[in-house]
Amino acid sequence: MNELKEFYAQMLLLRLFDQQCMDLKKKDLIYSGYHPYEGQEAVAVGFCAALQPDDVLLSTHRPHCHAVAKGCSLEAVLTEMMGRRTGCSGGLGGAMQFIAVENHFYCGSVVGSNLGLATGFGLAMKQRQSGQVCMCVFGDGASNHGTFHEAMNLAAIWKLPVVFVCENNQFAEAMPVKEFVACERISMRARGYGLEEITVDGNDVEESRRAANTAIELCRKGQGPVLIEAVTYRIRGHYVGDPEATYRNPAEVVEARKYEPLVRTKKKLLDGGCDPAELEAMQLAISDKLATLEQWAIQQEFPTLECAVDHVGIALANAPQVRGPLATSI
Amino acid sequence: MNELKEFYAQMLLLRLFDQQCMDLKKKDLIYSGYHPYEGQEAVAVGFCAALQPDDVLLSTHRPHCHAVAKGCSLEAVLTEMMGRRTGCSGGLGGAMQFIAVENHFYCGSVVGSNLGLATGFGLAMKQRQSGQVCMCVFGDGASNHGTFHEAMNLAAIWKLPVVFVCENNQFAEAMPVKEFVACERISMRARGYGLEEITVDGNDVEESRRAANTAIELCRKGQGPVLIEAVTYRIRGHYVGDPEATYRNPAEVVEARKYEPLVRTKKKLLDGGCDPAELEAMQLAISDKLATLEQWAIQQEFPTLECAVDHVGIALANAPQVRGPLATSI
Amino acid sequence: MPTVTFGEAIRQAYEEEMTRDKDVFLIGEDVGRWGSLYRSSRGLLEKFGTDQLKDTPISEAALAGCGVGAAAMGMRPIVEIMYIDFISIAMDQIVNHAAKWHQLSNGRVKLPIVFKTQGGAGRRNSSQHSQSLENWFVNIPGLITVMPSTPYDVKGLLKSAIRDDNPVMFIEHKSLYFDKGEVPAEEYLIPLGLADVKRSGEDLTIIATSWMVTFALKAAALLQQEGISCEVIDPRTLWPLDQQTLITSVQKTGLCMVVTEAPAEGGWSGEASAVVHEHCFGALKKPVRRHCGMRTGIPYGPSLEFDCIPSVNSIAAAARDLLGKPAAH
Amino acid sequence: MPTVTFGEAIRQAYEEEMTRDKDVFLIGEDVGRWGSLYRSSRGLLEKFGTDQLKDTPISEAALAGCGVGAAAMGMRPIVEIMYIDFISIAMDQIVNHAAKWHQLSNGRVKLPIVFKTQGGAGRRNSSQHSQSLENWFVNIPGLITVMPSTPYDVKGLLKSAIRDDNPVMFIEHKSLYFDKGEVPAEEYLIPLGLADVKRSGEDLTIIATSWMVTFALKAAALLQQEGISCEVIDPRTLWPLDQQTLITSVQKTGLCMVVTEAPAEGGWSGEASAVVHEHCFGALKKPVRRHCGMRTGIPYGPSLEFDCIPSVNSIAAAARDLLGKPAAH
Ligand SMILES: Cc1ncc(C[n+]2csc(CCOP(=O)(O)OP(=O)(O)O)c2C)c(N)n1
Ligand SMILES: Cc1ncc(C[n+]2csc(CCOP(=O)(O)OP(=O)(O)O)c2C)c(N)n1
Ligand SMILES: [Mg+2]
Ligand SMILES: [Mg+2]
Repeated sequence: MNELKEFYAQMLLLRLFDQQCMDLKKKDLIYSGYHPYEGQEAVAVGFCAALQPDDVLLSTHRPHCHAVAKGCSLEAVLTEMMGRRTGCSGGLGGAMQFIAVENHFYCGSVVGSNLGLATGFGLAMKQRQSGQVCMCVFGDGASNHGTFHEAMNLAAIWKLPVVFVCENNQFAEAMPVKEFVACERISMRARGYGLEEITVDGNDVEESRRAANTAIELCRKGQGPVLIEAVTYRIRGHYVGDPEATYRNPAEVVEARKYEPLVRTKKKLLDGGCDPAELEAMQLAISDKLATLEQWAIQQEFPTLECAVDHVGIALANAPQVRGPLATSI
Repeated sequence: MNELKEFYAQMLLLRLFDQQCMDLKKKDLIYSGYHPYEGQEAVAVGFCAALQPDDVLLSTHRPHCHAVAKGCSLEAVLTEMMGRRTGCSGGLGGAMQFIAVENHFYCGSVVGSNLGLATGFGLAMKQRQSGQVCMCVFGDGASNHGTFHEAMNLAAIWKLPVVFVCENNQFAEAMPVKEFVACERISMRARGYGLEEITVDGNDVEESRRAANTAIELCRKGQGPVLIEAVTYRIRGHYVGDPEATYRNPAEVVEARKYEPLVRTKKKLLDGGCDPAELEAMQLAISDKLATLEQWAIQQEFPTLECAVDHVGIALANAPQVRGPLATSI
Repeated sequence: MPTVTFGEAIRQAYEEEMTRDKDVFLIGEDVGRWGSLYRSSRGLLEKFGTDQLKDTPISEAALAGCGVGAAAMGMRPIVEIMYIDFISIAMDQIVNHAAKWHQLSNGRVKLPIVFKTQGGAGRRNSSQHSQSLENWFVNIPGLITVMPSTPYDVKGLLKSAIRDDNPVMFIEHKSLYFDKGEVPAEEYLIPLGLADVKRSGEDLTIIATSWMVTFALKAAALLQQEGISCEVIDPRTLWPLDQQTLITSVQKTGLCMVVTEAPAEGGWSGEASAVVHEHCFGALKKPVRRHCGMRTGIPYGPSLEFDCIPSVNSIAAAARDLLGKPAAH
Repeated sequence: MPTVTFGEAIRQAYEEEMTRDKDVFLIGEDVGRWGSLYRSSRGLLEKFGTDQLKDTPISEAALAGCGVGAAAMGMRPIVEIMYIDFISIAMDQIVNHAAKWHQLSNGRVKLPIVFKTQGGAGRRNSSQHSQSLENWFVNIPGLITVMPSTPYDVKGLLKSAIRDDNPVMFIEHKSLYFDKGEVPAEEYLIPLGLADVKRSGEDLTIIATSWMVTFALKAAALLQQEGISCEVIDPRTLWPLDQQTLITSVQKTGLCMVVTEAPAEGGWSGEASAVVHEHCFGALKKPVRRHCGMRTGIPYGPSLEFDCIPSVNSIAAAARDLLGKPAAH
């Protein structure tokens, strides 16, 4: 019950944070594509709860909640999305691609690429017997990408400590999983790599947490990799203002809202005797914190051109510099 | 029995043709990498027997026997491998990559690419309701390539008339399938695309033929695609003179020779009462034919530089020519 | 003449060509239901159905391969890769197959396929969604590479690309889709391989590509007020390159600047510079100047990316410098 | 000094670096058991085991991605792509990830990775196995591109590439593996980014890359007999380019020819030509000449491919022409 309340608090934070970001996007303070996470919070919280701080998480173009759940500070994530120097990537990456090295968090905006990258993290961990695991989260859409297949096979033949989590939110942009993934459940692909078929209710934070735990334990024992399909639902459009009417019926979303993780967890908490006032207070506290955060964030500086050019490459010994006149044609 | 004898004759032709090619390679009359087909003849013959002339076959870097089984003339295939103008591709392609348009035969030397290409052939057939099918043959090694996954999924969601044949000859160069493919049987990957798991004995020409027939019928009825794993064994090295000792025990090859398709089919024919003399005569006739072929082939001309440059592109209207001075920096 | 956006001009080209020829089809991620990312195929699914508008899974390699296979069968696919950055996933199909099969079949297989994508910066999409990779294709025998800069050009060139029997790389710019321009109501084609003199001038030839053409034209207008007359040339097709139009211009002006968004090193600007220099050696008063994007990943943020690529002001400044005129103040 | 083949020099570089640093590993198809296609890693599996010699499935995209991930963790992978033609399958990992992560992490992630492959013609491998695609990488900020031409260079440069903290594209030539040359017994490094004057001369500067260096040197020897003195420069690193060595030479000779196996259009020859022209405008007596591969897929056959790329004779002929000397007979 205490753990569930803790999960609820984290999911609520992600929900409110996500809504704040949507709002910032509308105000044009987030600049690139922004992909809302609403409804999928149990995946981020449940799966990340099972990770140690030095485990690696590779995320996607929809990364902000994964990042926070992995332990990146709200400050660093929010200001990265707002392009400020205090962001994880110094404001050079943005809302779809950033790296928080200290938190062992990486994400990127090319769908499917992170699966291949994950095998390298896993390989290094295995070879160094570091005891770490690498978790790689990707979408239902990414599961149709060639890298999914190559990475699963590579990780499997080498028994790498990688937990592949397919966050099936039912859509890849406007493409419903039912029409674009040829098998009934994405987890059915596991057998093609000699792995077990595992599907979890990705709206159930405790089930997600348990599955993640088991998977991570297997990986730490050298019995990885593991592929888990976490079934959830993307409540918002692919991005704020996408032409939703072209691909789904609004009634579907209304229905989905009944089963989304916050609604479900709250009910469970209340049924278990939790005081509604406590949950309301929790919400207020988070809202306050986020409001303060935004005030602070808005005052942070943007990176300069020097910041960008500084890190294109590392200067070579005895050679024309990578940085400097050669780096700048203008 | 008559059919089996016919199959035997065809497989024998492929066997002797392949040996002739190996010989030509040693004589440096085949110029690029040459990949022997010995031991896999039942796949080429069994699967191609089920195709109509206007069905399309997409093959690999080990294509010469597939090509002949698909109906390309021995003359065109052999002289292509020998780089002569009478070759399928006018001698511009060579032993690993050529196109015989009239025979609806295509092959190429990039492993795995043909799976993606196959979806396009299948799409055109389906959209035009032409009743054709596209057969795509690829290796066990290719089954680890991302294009395998993407193509299978695409073909499956669109129900394309494509028969994917995985010719599992146990090795990809020096990589044994057991170590590099993470699942027990490659056909187990079918479920990941909502397809049935089908494995056939690729050394059994009749079984191969039956499986192909069923698959093609399904495709013609709009119930494709189909994935079939045909299990066989690569008796020779990946190429003539590869360092075989680094990846397999010679005893394994000795054992495999007992189950190779010619040995098996011959036994079956003899057991069925076929006259050994008839089979010997068959062999002599083929040998004669091939000897004559070689005599002829050796006299054929090589393409000129013009032939190559002529077909880099098609001239544009009202514009600098694609062919001509611009095409030739030298 | 009606005024339409760049995106609408593309839509019109699709509509006309799909009506004319049922073998023409568009295949890519969300080209149907969504009508493409920048809506350049909106409404076409309703009109042409799923045979001609094919939404695909996120499988760039397979869908490029699918296009090549269909083209070999005589269809006329337009394969859309949503961002040029992702064409990195489909290079095998384009370079090893589409570009090779005509020759490999000894001239018997035609590959009437258009690979259509969009590149460049200006929409704050960060380094994995803003690259200028066009020169990769220019170096591949068997490929034609087109980069239009106006609504008029994109329509006429796209129609020609669809009708051409060669594989064509058709590279749009994400910052151009909402630009407006005149597009005739009557049908027209623009031949591939012809450059266009976007502005005539006497003092300096500016060769610019894609979005940079619009910057160069604004810079030219600015410079005109200072008495500097620039000729702005848009090659439109990077290969085959209409060398003659470039040469004629530089022979007149004696000065040349190449403006691209891609970094100079290894980019198409080197090609253009070399061509001009090879053919106008006597006429050139100074070396050809390359004024190009910085050698950096395009950074995120509200405006930083604009500091990494040529701007109207930087083009004007470079032009003044080339002409030995004092900087404006 | 011991004389060894190009392939053996590579093997020595591997051996020394793998001994020095256990984080160095080679990953690719048949790099272990077979010791690589051209045997440049033969015998190393026995010595270093599967931790440092990793045979992989045919999954170019994943193995390039695997290298990037491992490098981000501080390992020093050498990812071998068997033929440069197949690098078309791994471009996303190289261009969108390896080249971007240092910047994307605001300088905190280092990517000490070498992508090693081989390209070019000369071994009768036909159009899907013989391409020269090096210029793709030169245009990508964040990548270093190396193309060695001698056993000495390949060893010294490969060792530097392995030790460098940037992603390095290391492109060998399939026709060089059996070339022999002197390689010191003692350890040495050659810095990345330094050109080498392979032959000094007075009349003409020839800038040649990779296999073409050996052709240019032979042509220079031939021309010497006719009283023509050529300086032959091997840039070795295409980016960052050692401009100064090129400039110094052309300022002396006043004539320059760039020889590459890749077709001219869109290739690195345009970059070299532009750089020389930009910096030696006053010194150049004639335009920089590009003498490059034909714009064609490399055809099959015993010898046809040699007609499509520069040869010793064609280089000599182009040089005579540039110098206004009569053709040899
Ligand atoms: C290789 C690639 N292709 C296409 C895109 C464009 N794109 C961005 S997000 C997206 C949908 C991804 O769907 P999914 O993997 O299910 O993740 P979700 O968005 O649902 O989280 C697409 C197609 C991309 N970023 N990368
Ligand atoms: C994309 C790609 N990677 C690597 C190679 C080199 N190569 C040629 S054949 C081969 C093995 C292919 O194995 P498999 O698919 O099982 O076919 P088989 O050779 O057994 O017929 C490899 C790795 C290639 N041609 N293409
Ligand atoms: Mg999704
Ligand atoms: Mg095999």
